[in-house]
Amino acid sequence: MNNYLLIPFLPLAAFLINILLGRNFLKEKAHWVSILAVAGSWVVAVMTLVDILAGHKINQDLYTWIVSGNFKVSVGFLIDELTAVMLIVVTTCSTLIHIYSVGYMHGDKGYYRFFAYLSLFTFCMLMLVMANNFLQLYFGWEGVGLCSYFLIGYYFDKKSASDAGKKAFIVNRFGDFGFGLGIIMIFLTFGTIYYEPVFAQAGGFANNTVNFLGYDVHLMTLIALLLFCGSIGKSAQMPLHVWLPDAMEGPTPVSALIHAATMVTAGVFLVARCSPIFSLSETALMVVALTGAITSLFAATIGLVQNDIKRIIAYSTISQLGYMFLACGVGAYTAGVFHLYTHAFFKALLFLCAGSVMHAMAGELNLQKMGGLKKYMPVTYLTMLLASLSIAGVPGFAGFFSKDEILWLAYSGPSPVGKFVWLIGTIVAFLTAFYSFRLIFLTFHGKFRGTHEQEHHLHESPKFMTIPLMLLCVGAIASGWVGIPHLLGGGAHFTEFMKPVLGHPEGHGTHAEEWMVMAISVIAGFSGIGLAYFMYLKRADIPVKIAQQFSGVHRLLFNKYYVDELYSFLIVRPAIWTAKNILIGITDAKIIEAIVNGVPKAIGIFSEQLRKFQTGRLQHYASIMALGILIIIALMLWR
Amino acid sequence: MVPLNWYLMLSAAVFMIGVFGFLTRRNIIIMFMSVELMLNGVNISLISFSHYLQDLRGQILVFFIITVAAAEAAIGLAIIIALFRNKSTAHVDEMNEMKG
Amino acid sequence: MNEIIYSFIEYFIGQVSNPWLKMGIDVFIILIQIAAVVVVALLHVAYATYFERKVMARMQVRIGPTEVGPIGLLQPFADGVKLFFKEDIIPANADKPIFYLAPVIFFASALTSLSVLPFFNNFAVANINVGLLFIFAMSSIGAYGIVMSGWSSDSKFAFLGGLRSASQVISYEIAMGLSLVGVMIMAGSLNLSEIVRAQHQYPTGMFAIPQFIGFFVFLIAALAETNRLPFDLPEAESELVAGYFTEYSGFRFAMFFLGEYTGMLIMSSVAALCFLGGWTIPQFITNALPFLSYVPGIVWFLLKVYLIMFFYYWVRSTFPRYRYDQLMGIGWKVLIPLALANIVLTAFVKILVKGL
Amino acid sequence: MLAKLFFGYYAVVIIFLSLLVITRKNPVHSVMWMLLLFFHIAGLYLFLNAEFIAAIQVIVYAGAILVLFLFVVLLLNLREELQVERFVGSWPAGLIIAVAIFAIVVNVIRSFVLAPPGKYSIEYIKEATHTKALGTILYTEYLFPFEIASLVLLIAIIGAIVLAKRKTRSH
Repeated sequence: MNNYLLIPFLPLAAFLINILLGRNFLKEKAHWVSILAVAGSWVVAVMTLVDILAGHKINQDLYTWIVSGNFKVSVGFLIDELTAVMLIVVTTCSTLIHIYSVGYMHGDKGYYRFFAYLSLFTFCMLMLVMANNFLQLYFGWEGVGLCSYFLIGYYFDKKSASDAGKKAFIVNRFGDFGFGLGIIMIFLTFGTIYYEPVFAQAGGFANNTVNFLGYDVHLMTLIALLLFCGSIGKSAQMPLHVWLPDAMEGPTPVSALIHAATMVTAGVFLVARCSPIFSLSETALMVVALTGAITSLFAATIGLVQNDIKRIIAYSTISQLGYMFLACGVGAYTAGVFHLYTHAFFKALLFLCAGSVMHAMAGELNLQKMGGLKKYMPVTYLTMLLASLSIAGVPGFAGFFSKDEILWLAYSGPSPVGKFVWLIGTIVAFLTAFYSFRLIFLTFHGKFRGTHEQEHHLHESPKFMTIPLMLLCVGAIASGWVGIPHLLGGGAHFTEFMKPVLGHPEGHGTHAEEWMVMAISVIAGFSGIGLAYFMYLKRADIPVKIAQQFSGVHRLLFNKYYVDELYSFLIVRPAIWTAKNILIGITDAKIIEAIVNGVPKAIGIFSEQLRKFQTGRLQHYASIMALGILIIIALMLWR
Repeated sequence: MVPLNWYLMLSAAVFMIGVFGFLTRRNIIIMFMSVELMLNGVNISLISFSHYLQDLRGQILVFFIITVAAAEAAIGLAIIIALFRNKSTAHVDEMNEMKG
Repeated sequence: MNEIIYSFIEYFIGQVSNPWLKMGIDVFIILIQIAAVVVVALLHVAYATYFERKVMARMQVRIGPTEVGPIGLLQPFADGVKLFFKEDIIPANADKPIFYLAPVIFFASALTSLSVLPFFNNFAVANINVGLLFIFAMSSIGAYGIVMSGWSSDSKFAFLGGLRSASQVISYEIAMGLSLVGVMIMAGSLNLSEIVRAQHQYPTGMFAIPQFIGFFVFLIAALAETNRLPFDLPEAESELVAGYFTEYSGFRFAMFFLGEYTGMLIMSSVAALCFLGGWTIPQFITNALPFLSYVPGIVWFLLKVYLIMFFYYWVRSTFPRYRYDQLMGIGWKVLIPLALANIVLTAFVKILVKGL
Repeated sequence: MLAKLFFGYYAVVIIFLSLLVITRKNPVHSVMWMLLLFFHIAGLYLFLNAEFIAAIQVIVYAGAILVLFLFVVLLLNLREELQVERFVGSWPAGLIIAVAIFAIVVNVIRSFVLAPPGKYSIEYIKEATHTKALGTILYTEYLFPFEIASLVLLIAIIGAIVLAKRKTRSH
């Protein structure tokens, strides 16, 4: 049962092979290495899942990484139910998106590089989820961040792309700073950073406080919130969400894999992984729930009015991630992970479909210039429609089950903010359905609004792209069937499966209430779809009118609540001003340069005198050496 | 029984003469020979220590010193030959190009 | 030997108790031994020249010296007398102290080596534990005599001869030393008497058979070490007149001459001691022919020494002279690797086969 | 008494020869005095029961290293050497430094205490023979330094050849 090691190291091998040999030897065949490696990982991951289902659990140290005093970290792997699910999500999405990329990236000049990075990303992500200690988790965490940076800035000759990469990187630093502090706090508190002892001992520290700047802070709350900082950054929650929409500058497979299905969900994974810590702090859970709820509402409202097809999906991702945090925040970690799992499929599918549309539109992203693509690209249309139905929570689709479970647990759970977040969740469900179908209707229905040239160019994507679409579509529909709730006659297998790791909140609602919650969310979904149908297919003039009527609100939403501008005003510009006027103007010019120029000048003057000692005569040097020995011996004698 | 001090004095004297020769002679070969003198001075003290402390490690050290002296002589004399070929002199005070 | 002399002295002057007197007697005994060895060895050297002339003559279908004494037996003495009375010429620009010293160094180093050779059982002037090394040391000192004579004569021929000789001696000394390491490993000692005894215990009775590579290398290196043909480049008549002793005449020349033949004698003795069993004969021979064990050891020793001397003459009269680069090539590229291989082989066999 | 006499002889001769070595005008004479000096040092080693080292001293130092010196001396121009000043101008400084080092070392020597003797007693060495005793330590305890010494020699050979090789005119 050691072959689980293949899971992370196959992609690593693929990365090494591609990066070393890709440019000169593999060239157009670079994808084979990566695809085979990742597919191999997938096979092993499935085998591992079977093993986990059989009740095994792996926790093994592989190699001692750092030993410093009592700080000891090794490269080790912990595979339990949560990890197994994440492995399936990561390897499945990764494999399909690798295959999709063959078609999408065809003919690109950095072909081998793209696949190398994708494989490296897969490796890092797998290291992240398979870690058995926080430092290795952090390694994977930063590794995926690095790959994300590489891949957002993949078209590095494009300024907006490289800027977006830097933005993602820098914004993530804010979150990771907190995360790092959190790990340090964990080490200080528990004396170890291995999951098992930490979680086992966490209960013993439930009521401890720590003095911070004169305030007594609840220890577990502090740790949980610091860890949550990392989650906020990585999972693009308020207020660090700004990088994710910009990250859409990367190639679409990257958006699908990294910025929808896997990396951004690492934050949720972290919260779920640390559920024993989070559960000890009501405050932290509340913060998580409210952050998730507000982010999901906030992002959903922005998504209503955007015109960039990928950005809409990006905001949708932020919103859905908010959903997952909402679930975690009310203690329903299983529901959050369940949503993570279903979301990975339909959101990856949405992105890939958007990529397919872009492929057909020759890179055009604006919704207003599309329309009527249905007849040109039926496969893309159908799969995207199914994915949208799933995200809108139409009964029977994957999204329905996970979303319903979240809402029900929020409603019935013990959390003090449960009812409030349930309300927001239901509103978001409505908004989600609305903007998703706005996207569908504007893109695929009606008349084509682009140029004649573009219309001529329209075509269905190649097989390499459509087959992954269809496969993901199966996931988008069926992946939820493992978690059909008892109410609908299912077994809630997913919840049962995850219970040993994540626990399950004690709901206290009746069946009637449960039916009601489900009905409300379904109604919200259907009314969103219906409204979109009415506004964008039946009466296409209404949106314009509304936009004019509420021009202030529309402008606010269209400009994403001016968050970027706010940050620019509050952080970026003061920082630049300080750098320019104080650091460059005073520190650099007046102080550092004076030192830098003064030192060599002084050395010059000094050495002008000193060089006279360099007579070039061997014996003079030897004499001075002998004199030195003499002095040393004399000093040792008569100290 | 000769006191160990005497040997050490002798060793120091030979070493000192070597130092003196190295610091004062102009001929580079004599300087080199002075270095050998110094090594021999040290060897004397090591051997006598070895004898008086009844510990063979001193002699091992001498063995290595002789080995290294052989290597050093080979390299050093090769350098001298190369120098002489370029400068046509064996006097160190005439080789002072490396001055500041 | 020493005991006999002691008993003689005690017979004449009674028990010796004064330590100073005892030391004086010891010194006296040593001096007698030295004198005996030097006189006998020089006599052998003298007759080695005669032997050489006879052997060479026979090989060249001549008869050699016959005039002085019966079948020319007094010829060496006639030569000695002639050289002794020749005029001693010193070149004008010679470095005189060194010119005087060079033949002395050469001759003395050769004679000193005699002191550690065990000629027969329990007889050596100095039975020291590092006897073999001592012989190496002395033979390397001999190089000084050659170089100094060549340099101090202030003559091109002598100088070239001296340089050639020095590099030749240094180079071949390595091969010679390495060729004897095999013997040292097998005997487990550097003491020549011990080496002979070890050979006597050994089944084959002499190390020449298991150490045939070493023996071969040693014989060739010995030729070069003593500047004999075909490696006599330092004194190649057709190139350098007479090499390093071109400018010497009279008695100083005689010292070089004697030194060279003494060196030959020593090399032959070392070969006899280290490879041919010295004063012993193999045990299987004495088992088969027991009467041979009554023959004194010195006889066997001299037989072996003269056998090797004969080999020297034989080589001299049959081989042409090598070119200088060929000489160096043989030394560094053939003999030293061979000797090293021999060491490795011997060491392996010694480790793998216990009790060898 | 006899031992002290012997030592006195050796000490006086060694110091005297050392002085001769560094003061001779003619390097060839220096080499000859050095040869004699090495013999005396070897004698001193014999006196200290280090017969193997004494033999090595003669074979390696006198027989190899010094011959190399002699070689190089002979290759250089000696006629000019005999005409010029033998010491550098600042020789009194060298003298002072050397004497000061000597004085300070003597000062150190005066106050030292002998450590307890080790396990290689004179009887043991006589029993096992000096060479064997030395070889046993050299090939067990000091095997690694010994191997390194062989490497040093190899490098020295190569280095000497490279350095002293005449540059060919072809390029």
